[in-house]
Amino acid sequence: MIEVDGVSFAYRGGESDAVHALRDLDIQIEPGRLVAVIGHNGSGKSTLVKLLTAVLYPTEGGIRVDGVPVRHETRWEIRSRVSVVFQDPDDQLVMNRVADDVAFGPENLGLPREEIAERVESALEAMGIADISEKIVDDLSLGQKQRTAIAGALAMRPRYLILDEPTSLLPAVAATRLIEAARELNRREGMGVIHVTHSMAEAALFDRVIVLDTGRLVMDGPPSEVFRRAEELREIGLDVPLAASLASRLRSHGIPLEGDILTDADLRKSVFALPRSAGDSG
Amino acid sequence: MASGTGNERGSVTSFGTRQIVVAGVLGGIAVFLGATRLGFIPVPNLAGNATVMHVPAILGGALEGPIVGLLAGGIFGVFSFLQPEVPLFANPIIAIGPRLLIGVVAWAIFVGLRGISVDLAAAVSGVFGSLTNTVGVLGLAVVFGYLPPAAVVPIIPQAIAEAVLAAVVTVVVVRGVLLYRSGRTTAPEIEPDEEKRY
Amino acid sequence: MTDLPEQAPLAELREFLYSYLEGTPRAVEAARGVSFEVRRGERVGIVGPTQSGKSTVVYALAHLLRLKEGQVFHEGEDVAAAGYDRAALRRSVGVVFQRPDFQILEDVVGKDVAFGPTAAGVPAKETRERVEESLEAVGLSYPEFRLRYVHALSGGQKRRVALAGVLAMRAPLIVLDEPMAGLDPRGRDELFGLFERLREQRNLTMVMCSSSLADASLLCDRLIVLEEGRVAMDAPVREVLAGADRLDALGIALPEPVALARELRKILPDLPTDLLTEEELEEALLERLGESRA
Amino acid sequence: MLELQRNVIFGQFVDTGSPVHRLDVRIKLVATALLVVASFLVDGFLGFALLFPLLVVLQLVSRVPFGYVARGSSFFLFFLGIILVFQVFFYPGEAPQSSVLWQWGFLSISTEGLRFAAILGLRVLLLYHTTTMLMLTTSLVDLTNGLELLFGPLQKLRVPVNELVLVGVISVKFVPIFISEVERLSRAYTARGVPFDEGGPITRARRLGRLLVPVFVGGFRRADLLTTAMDVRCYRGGRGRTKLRRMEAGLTDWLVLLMVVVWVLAAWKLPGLLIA
Repeated sequence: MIEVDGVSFAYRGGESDAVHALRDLDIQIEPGRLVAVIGHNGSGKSTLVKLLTAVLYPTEGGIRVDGVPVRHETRWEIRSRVSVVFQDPDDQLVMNRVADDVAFGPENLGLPREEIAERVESALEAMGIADISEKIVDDLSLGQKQRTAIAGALAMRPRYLILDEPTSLLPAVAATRLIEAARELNRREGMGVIHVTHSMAEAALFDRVIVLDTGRLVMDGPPSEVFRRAEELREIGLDVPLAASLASRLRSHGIPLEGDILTDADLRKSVFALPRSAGDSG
Repeated sequence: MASGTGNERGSVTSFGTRQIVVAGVLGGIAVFLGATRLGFIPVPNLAGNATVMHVPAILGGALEGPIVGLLAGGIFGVFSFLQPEVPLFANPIIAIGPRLLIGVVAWAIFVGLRGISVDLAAAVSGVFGSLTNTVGVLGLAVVFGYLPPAAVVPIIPQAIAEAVLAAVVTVVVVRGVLLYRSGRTTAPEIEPDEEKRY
Repeated sequence: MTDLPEQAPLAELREFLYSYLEGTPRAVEAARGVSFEVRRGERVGIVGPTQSGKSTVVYALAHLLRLKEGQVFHEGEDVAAAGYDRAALRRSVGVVFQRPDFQILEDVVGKDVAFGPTAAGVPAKETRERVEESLEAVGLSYPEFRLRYVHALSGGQKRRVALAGVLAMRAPLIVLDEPMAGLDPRGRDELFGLFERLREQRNLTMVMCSSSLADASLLCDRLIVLEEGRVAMDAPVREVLAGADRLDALGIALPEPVALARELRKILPDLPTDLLTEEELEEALLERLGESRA
Repeated sequence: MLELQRNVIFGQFVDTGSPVHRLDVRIKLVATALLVVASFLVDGFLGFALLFPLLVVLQLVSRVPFGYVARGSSFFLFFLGIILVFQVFFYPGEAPQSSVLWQWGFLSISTEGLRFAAILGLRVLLLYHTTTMLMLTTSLVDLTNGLELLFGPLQKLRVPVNELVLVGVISVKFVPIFISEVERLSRAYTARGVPFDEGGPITRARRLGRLLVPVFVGGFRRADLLTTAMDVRCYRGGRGRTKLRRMEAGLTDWLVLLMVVVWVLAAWKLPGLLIA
């Protein structure tokens, strides 16, 4: 359980030119959940990530991870529970061969060799990059590098995996594959995934969506609920998945679509369930 | 030893993750300049080229302390031993020894003069960091018998060129890095009206 | 723009070949015979999966590669031929790179926009006028932004500064490498509006490469689809979108309306896929579902 | 246009899977060190004539294309040539008047000077080829693991071997990143009307200065990011770290080492014995 309790954070806090990145934030995240955090640039997403990994500490309020308060003295304990993958793999890969980079974290934990090997293998397997484990990082595509970075985080066997905009530099196809892999991990290993993004289509695939705007929590709930508030989302510079917005347009024209519609497949099922069209097109 | 993490800048002499990374990055720039030959600028003299490969060590010393300067200089030294652009660097003592001192000298001067003016401190540490390199290498070359003392004379223009280059680049980079760290958003008006282009 | 119907195309590639790291064990063939023309006033999008050679083609049009003779033409002239004035040519082609951080060369906004004109020897007074005009054209207020430090700008603002720097060169052809990559939805919307305005006001010829078919189809009139360094499709936007299945087979992510239409075709087989916007899809659906109205 | 990467061979790893690549890295390091020492000990044409076939064998067995090595070394060789000419003119030793072939002021050409320059050139070539081949045939990870293992005992003397090696790892990791950054920057400069590969030395120096500033400033920014990334991956210094890779030198490895030792000894001692 991650408990963010009344947290505020300001860069250069206390000075006249302090920048308030987060204001009075309350969030509880249960273990094993798929949570998307959305917000446009400058909404405080990245600051939240740094607070959850004990890179920064709150100016006000407190954070606990599985009951352990996030403080300077507990940072190693926190980081063994929470792993994070950043936007640009070039700035986080340390070693220059895939398997060795994935092993970097477990090596830091001082684990026995056999366990490191086993963790590396299963992390590579989970990200679908076992076949390139002996490749040199320079020779990889950006998508492969990002998978390597995620495998490196997985090898830490965290309770919570934070993905800090890992898809924003990737082409859409590679981004989709990455999200699929993250969902699969959650399903199979029960690991909590917190995905920071500004892609609404990606957020729609998660259990819960948290929306931040200028450092405040503005929405928090299942995607079906959050995306129903399309107008408010547009106001703060975010949009909604096309299927959701189209469904509400069609409904307003009197088409009786049933159920929560977030993805393309949802819309197809609802359209299929319509009395007449089903008969028309077989 | 393992003190200082991410966002704490430990004392100048600590040797933590940040020092390792910054020294590695600066060493990487030195290697990059050497391996791509970008760091060699043709100077009209017999030896042919002035180099800016020692500038990362100067910057490491000035901005991050003697340990980082020493390590960045060490990487430069090891590179020039492995890829000796001049035969005398095939001797590891000549290739590595003086380079270890570049950043330390730059640090001492930068810290000493910073109170007067950051630009001045950067320029002087650039010049003396550069001279540490030249004097150290040539001195050892004469001691080891690679060069007769007379051969030092034609290298003087190159040494001056290197010192000037190092001073200029150090001033500009120190300004850039300090500016980036300061978080300021707007520049002061600098140019007189008639020359203003923006 | 076409008062002379027989006028040579503004830019043209003929059987263009290019390899990176030629002569090393890591050589990569990026373009394997690409041919197409760009006419004045056109907006051409180059799309394709990663490693299909998009950026290479864009760099070739901007004369940023070591070119071989007989492959790249500007106004009908071979730009690799001996004696061709490439420096002058580069001034007539503006390039907006993928990451503004690598394009913005100065630390202060105004100074950076003035960089190109200054390098081209434009007098100070005219440069200043151009800086003001270009910053305003990209929606950045001149008095507010001219002295701003570049490092303190947002990603979207940096991109505008990069674009202003190119506009200040007054080049008739502008080449863009992934103009939308990495922007948040707000930044994208702003940039779309900006390109639309520039198109109306200046009749610029634009060539852009994009890994997002969605962006390219909204910004361009014509699309060239590359596959492994060759042209797979070259047609007006709607014609390309109509071939949604083929695009999907090439591994190109479809624009949201096209992808949704393709999904719905499983139950509505006559639904078209050459759709640009949500409104068009809505209309097409209403036409077919109208009778189900409650 | 700047195509930097084409001409860089330093730090490149060309994986041909040859027997040289498969050798235990510690053996490779020791063998390289032996050859480096040999380049100082051997002091005659005969000695070098004995050593150079070893380099030919190394080149052939490694299956790294010779043309690639030669092209990547062309700048180095050109420069070496110039320096050797310089060495001839400024021969530091005492040349007897009889051997002077040409003289003008303090510049002179003597047979001693020529011999000195030639030996120096051979020495540098030997050193350059061995260390270049070591890097071309060994991945960085193996290289660093090997160095850590070889120097591991020093850790007992409180020498931070692991940390020092990591500094080297990070340096080499960033070289290709800086190369692609500078290629992009130079494309931007070219596109904006300031091409790099044109103009005289002063113009080029000024442009280099402009180019370096963003590289350094960007480097400091990247260092901040990587420090954070290493922190969250629990890097707490070298102590207490364990290793994924294990190394075991086999019989072949020891035989190769023995061969190199014998070869170097022969090149060092045989010429003297032959003359005696």
